[in-house]
Amino acid sequence: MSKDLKVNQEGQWVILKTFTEARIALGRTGVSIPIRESLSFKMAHANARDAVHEIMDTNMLLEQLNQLNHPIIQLHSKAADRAEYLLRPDQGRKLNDTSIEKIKTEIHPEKFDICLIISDGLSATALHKNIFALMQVLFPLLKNGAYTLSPICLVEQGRVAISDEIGVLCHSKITIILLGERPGLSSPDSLGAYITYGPKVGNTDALRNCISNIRENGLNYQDAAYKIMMLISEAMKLQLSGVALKDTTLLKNIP
Amino acid sequence: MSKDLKVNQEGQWVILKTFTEARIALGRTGVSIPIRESLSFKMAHANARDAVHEIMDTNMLLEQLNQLNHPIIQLHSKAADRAEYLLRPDQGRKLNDTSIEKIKTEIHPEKFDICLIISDGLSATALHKNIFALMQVLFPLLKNGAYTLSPICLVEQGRVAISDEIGVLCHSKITIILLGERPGLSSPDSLGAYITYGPKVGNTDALRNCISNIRENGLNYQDAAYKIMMLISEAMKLQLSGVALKDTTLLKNIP
Amino acid sequence: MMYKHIIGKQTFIFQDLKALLAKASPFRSGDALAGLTAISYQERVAAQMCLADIPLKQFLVESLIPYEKDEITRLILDTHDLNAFQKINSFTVGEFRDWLLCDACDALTIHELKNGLTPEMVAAVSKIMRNQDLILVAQKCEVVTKFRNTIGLKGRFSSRLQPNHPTDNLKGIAASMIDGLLYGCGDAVIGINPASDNPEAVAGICNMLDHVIQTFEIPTQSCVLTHVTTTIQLINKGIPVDLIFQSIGGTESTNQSFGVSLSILKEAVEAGRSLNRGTIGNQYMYFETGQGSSLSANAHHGVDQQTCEARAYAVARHFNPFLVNSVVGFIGPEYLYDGKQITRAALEDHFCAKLLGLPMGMDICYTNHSEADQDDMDNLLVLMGTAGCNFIMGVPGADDIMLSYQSTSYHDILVVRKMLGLLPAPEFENWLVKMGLQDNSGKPLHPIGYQTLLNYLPNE
Amino acid sequence: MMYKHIIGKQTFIFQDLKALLAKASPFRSGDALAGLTAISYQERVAAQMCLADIPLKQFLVESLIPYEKDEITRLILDTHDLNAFQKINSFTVGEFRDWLLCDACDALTIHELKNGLTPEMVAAVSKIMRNQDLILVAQKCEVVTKFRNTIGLKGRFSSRLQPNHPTDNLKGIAASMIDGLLYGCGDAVIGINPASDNPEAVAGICNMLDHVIQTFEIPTQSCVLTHVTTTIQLINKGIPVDLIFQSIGGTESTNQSFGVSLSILKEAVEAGRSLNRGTIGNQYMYFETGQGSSLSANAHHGVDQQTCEARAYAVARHFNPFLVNSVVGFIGPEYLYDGKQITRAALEDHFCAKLLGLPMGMDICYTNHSEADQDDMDNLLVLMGTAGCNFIMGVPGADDIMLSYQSTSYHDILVVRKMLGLLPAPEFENWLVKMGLQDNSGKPLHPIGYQTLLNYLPNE
Ligand code: B12
Ligand code: B12
Repeated sequence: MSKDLKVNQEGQWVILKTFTEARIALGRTGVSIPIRESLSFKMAHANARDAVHEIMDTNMLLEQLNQLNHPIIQLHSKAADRAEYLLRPDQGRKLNDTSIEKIKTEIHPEKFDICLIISDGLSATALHKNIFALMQVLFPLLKNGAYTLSPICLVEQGRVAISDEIGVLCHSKITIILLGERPGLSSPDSLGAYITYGPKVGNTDALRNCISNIRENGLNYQDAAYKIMMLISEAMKLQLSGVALKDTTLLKNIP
Repeated sequence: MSKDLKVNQEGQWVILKTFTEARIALGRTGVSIPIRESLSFKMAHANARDAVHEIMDTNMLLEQLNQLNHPIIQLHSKAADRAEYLLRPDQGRKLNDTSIEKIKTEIHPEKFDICLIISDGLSATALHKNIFALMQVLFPLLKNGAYTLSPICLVEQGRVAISDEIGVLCHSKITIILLGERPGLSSPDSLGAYITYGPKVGNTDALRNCISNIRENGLNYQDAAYKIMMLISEAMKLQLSGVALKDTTLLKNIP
Repeated sequence: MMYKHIIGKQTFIFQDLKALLAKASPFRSGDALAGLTAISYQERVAAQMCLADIPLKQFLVESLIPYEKDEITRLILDTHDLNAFQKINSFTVGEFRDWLLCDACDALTIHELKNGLTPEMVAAVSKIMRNQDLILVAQKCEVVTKFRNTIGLKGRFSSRLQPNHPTDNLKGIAASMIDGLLYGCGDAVIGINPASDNPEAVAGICNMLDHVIQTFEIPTQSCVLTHVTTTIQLINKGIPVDLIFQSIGGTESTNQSFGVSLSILKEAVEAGRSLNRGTIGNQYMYFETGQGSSLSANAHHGVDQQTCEARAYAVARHFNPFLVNSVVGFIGPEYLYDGKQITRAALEDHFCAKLLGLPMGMDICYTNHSEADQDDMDNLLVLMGTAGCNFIMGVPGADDIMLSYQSTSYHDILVVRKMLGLLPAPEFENWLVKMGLQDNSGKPLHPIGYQTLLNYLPNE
Repeated sequence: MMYKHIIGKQTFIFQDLKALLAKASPFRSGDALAGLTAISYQERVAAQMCLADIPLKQFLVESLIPYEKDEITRLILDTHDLNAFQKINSFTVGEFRDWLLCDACDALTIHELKNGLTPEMVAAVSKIMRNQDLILVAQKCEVVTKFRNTIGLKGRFSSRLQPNHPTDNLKGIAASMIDGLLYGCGDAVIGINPASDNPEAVAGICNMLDHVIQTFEIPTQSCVLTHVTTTIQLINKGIPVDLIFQSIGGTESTNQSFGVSLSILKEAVEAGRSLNRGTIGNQYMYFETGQGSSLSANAHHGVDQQTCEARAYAVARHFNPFLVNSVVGFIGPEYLYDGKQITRAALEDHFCAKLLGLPMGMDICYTNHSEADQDDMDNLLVLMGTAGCNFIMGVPGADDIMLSYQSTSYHDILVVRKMLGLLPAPEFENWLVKMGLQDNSGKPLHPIGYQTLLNYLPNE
């Protein structure tokens, strides 16, 4: 009997696991997931729930970003803390008053082609793990002379749409916000990039483009940077972003 | 069709409702309770949930009890408020320090046959609605000379077992606690009486007797008082209470 | 013995089996009240992982409550069937879970195993199982009992008719009872909680129930849920008692706080046997249980409330009961805070009891001081029906006007039967058809002959 | 129009139908975020009582969002079938609820009624119903659709195979897909959410799916859930597209925020029709919805989130979809806070969609920022199976590694089929038996011939 059990438990096609991080070839007992997998799923859940509440390590991020030798401005949304952030997305889409003041006094009256924003979003871990590596590739491309670039806006408790308000205050043509996507069970550290041509408070998501799943086991930094630059240059050319603008990076062209 | 519906909805045996307050003869639609009853159940639930959180109106109760011309002492359990009371029954079973001091200074070193306790328990409403009427009948019986009686202990946020600690501090042979039972959907105002011979911290419920459902549509005050007195006198005689002591009031003897 | 579990750089330590079981329990307010819960979700899962690796054998050598101190521990160990246990002797808790779910493990296997299982083993395995696991395995079990009818057959779903009245008024009780019968309820038992514990009043109810059952030849049994010592007294006086009721808990001192003991319960079964009122079976006892009663009585010995509950099933099992049910959300939020905790507890209780071979029903219920409502109960109703629960309660409009809590209504029973295609106990079903209260397909009718039942109202 | 309800000495006032509907909604965080909820439990029940007395007719004269301002309001009113409505013309919302539950109302009656119903009527009646009511009525409905197989038959329970990959790696997708097929999943659709919206990448996935379906002659359909404008582009380029996907919402401005409109969706259906790839049916669309999207897009016009959701079904219905599902717990706690809210919303969504005649499935799911866990999903799984849901998702180990949320696993589908005795779509069932992946009784086998499937891994 106990032998029987063993057979049932083993997935017979473990080979498939070579091709994906997905939870496949788990085996089954009756119709159920074997206990080992069932419990490790639970532990992953416990960890992912922690990731949601992880606080952005501003010092570390500043240290990393300072190496780019570009001005940085620290901002905060209207969401006071994590609890409020989670239940009040509207607050996460607006800058708090101090931040507005800060931009007005520190940046005004410049104009920029690109406004670059970085925010914790739903996963500070995503910034901690990816932002430095991504910026190493992306920043040189952004700064290659074609466009003028705002100071790096480092925003706590931000939602995607906060990029509109910041973009407007910075008088920029285009915004790009890099922020933590909601933490998954297997990927608590995924970064998303959202690009909006013509930032305007009240813009819908149909007017933005998105590059998602940027992380070590997802879209790699090179490809991500390449796609971002391609979308920016197309958006500048067509003077629009969103549904009407498709990512047409030829896959084979990705270096 | 809509005629059909009407037939289904009506309970055909509404006559039964004459005999009980229970939710009977509701009719049915298919196998389900008709909407009118379904929603009035919900409203009763909304009201009953409020009853749980109702605060004891000490002033009113004192005014009522003062009419008995007997000393009253106000006590409080260790449960600071309703929220704590609900989740920490252990705190509701103990007096707070001030209350212990109060008994020691105000009552010490007397001894009593009976220690009389009144507490909100799970329904302050039960006190508001019943205590005055019950005491009108019960108090004269308690004071008829056979027994010595402690001051009336009016306890906020008390559980049944708090009667043990109070009984010990009052050096009494027997305790009787009248307190609000948990509020029901149809009866948010039910009072319970628990009698313990030989109060001692750590007494189990097996050592107490209970008279339950004292209220207008339940056990009436006369019968309740009669049963309480009968149990007290039997307990005194047998020098015990609880499982070994049965309520043997002859039904026909109840006046 | 100390247990530990290592994940990456973190080591989790558990003082003993008792602590491990408590920390492996899904969160509930009662364990928090007792100070026994894991300090974090991580620690909870680590405890479950650690528990999954413990050999079942360990439960035979490490008692949670000392043998010397507790008659229930003694009962559990003294009646443990090593022979039956052989089949799972080599398993860890985790392997036991996987095996329970595998295709080879069916109703018969579980049935043959039951005396080899201790409550602690069963509690342990339940703690590492998801809700779906608890349902799948419970669904396999079939525990059938008999008195005047047959309860627990697959495809059947029975109900206790619970027509309580705040002053035990006989007409009031009868009115609610007739209402329930007209809705097809009452096959498991017609069971009344008396408001008073006056033996004379209790006897009056017994007589009335007996009279109704005889008059209408209802293939069911009655019960008055007074204290067992009162019932024994009544039996000795020749009052017609069908089932003998008692609330029980999982530690000797819990039962002590209820004023009972194994020897009193033994006396009760013997009293029942002396009457021998069952026509097709001789299971006399009806037990109720519920998580939290041990802690409430300060009698939990540091054991988590779900394990205490499972131990109560060892008590029940010993007396070969006709019915058992947990009154899951009955006591209040201090033990089970909200709909989620109540639901989980109900699934655990049903699973554990079934595995131990009990004819388990469930009082799907909540109080007004808990964070729960009818929607939670509706969900649980479907889950319990799917899990193969033997019976639930039928309370007029779900509102018990004496016990002050909300249970399931007569309608709810019809609803779950209809939803899942379930039928009442076979003998009772025939009676319903005969009385015109149900058609052959299980569909309730507008009773034509309801007048006969309506005419019955006892004189007080 | 202003509405009021009087109970005893208290008068409850509701500004208009919109406010009344919002206040009658069971509590959920999204309505609180929008400032629309009742201020107390009492006010909520009073609103439900008041709503129960409103004639259904009223919904035809009082629009929640003005006709002039919103193309969905126009769609709803312009396509309303007054003839079908005659049957319920005289009912109040409360009577409508009672009638839906009565024996005379069966699958056919509801089917004939569907075009007489507006989303607002259906939302209204759902708000006064308990969970058990929502299940009982949904269970009566049967909505059957066809493309290469038949989905939605009674006794059947289908699944979307969802083998997503964070970089759309074709081998990665294929590995998860094969795993799913081996567990008997994928009869509703094999549907991939592409991480990128690069048309070339999307085309690559379409081609691969088409190849697998052809190679193994699987009676199912594929879908790549990219933006509908991308799909239309691909169809025009001759890429093999089976189902055309789009997320939709219940107000014109919600859809605008999604970059779609009724006219774009019309274009999509026509593109699907031009390919005509269905073998036994011609339903081309696959829609996803979910409570909260309108508020999230600031496009709710003060209408509560459940009513907005029901309005999305009017959009879906207009395009005769093959599949629709709500992704109920997908967005997060700001709209549905915990397991209880997610469960209630899922039952509402399924009920409303079925009543409106949609082939409704459910993505039973939650995110890591919500207060929910697998136990909640297990419960909901049983409820949805009992309610007769057309299909659920099959995600490897329930963990979507690209979308970052937890849905149902391949195993969950087997579990619910076993628990409730349900089978896959008939054509797909035959295929499973042919491939040795299932026996004739619906029990999954250890596939002997799985090697053939395993050998399939596309070259990139
Ligand atoms: C909750 C409850 C219980 C819970 C108590 C646990 C808890 N933590 O609350 C449980 C399920 C364990 C229980 C058990 C029993 N109960 Co009880 N219980 C109630 C109920 C529904 C509410 C009580 C209440 O609101 N108390 C008020 C709050 C504020 O007090 P508390 O300090 O929080 O709770 C204490 C009391 O409730 C007490 N208690 C509870 N039941 C009983 C029964 C007796 C006889 C005594 C002395 C004390 C007692 O135990 C609690 C902990 O100390 C009442 C019905 C009612 N409408 O009141 C029946 C009720 C009091 N119980 C009753 C009975 C018969 C029993 C049992 C004897 C049944 C049995 N055959 O075993 C057992 C054993 C009781 C014991 N000796 O310990 C009867 C009493 C009849 C009578 N006049 O004597 C009542 C009236 C219900 C009924 N008619 O069946 N009960
Ligand atoms: C949640 C979510 C949604 C929610 C957004 C509502 C909300 N309040 O959160 C809903 C269900 C409505 C949604 C809809 C769609 N989404 Co979406 N979504 C996600 C998801 C799972 C998480 C996003 C996140 O964590 N954001 C971070 C937090 C901090 O930001 P936020 O400000 O709280 O949320 C905003 C963004 O998430 C944004 N957003 C969400 N999806 C999309 C998609 C696009 C193209 C854009 C520009 C913006 C956007 O809307 C939110 C509100 O402003 C991602 C997958 C992932 N792993 O990230 C896919 C994802 C971003 N969505 C995707 C798509 C395709 C869509 C749809 C276009 C699908 C369709 N065919 O209709 C629609 C329409 C989007 C639109 N234009 O509005 C793709 C984008 C692919 C790409 N590279 O362009 C992703 C990567 C998933 C996928 N692969 O399918 N989505």
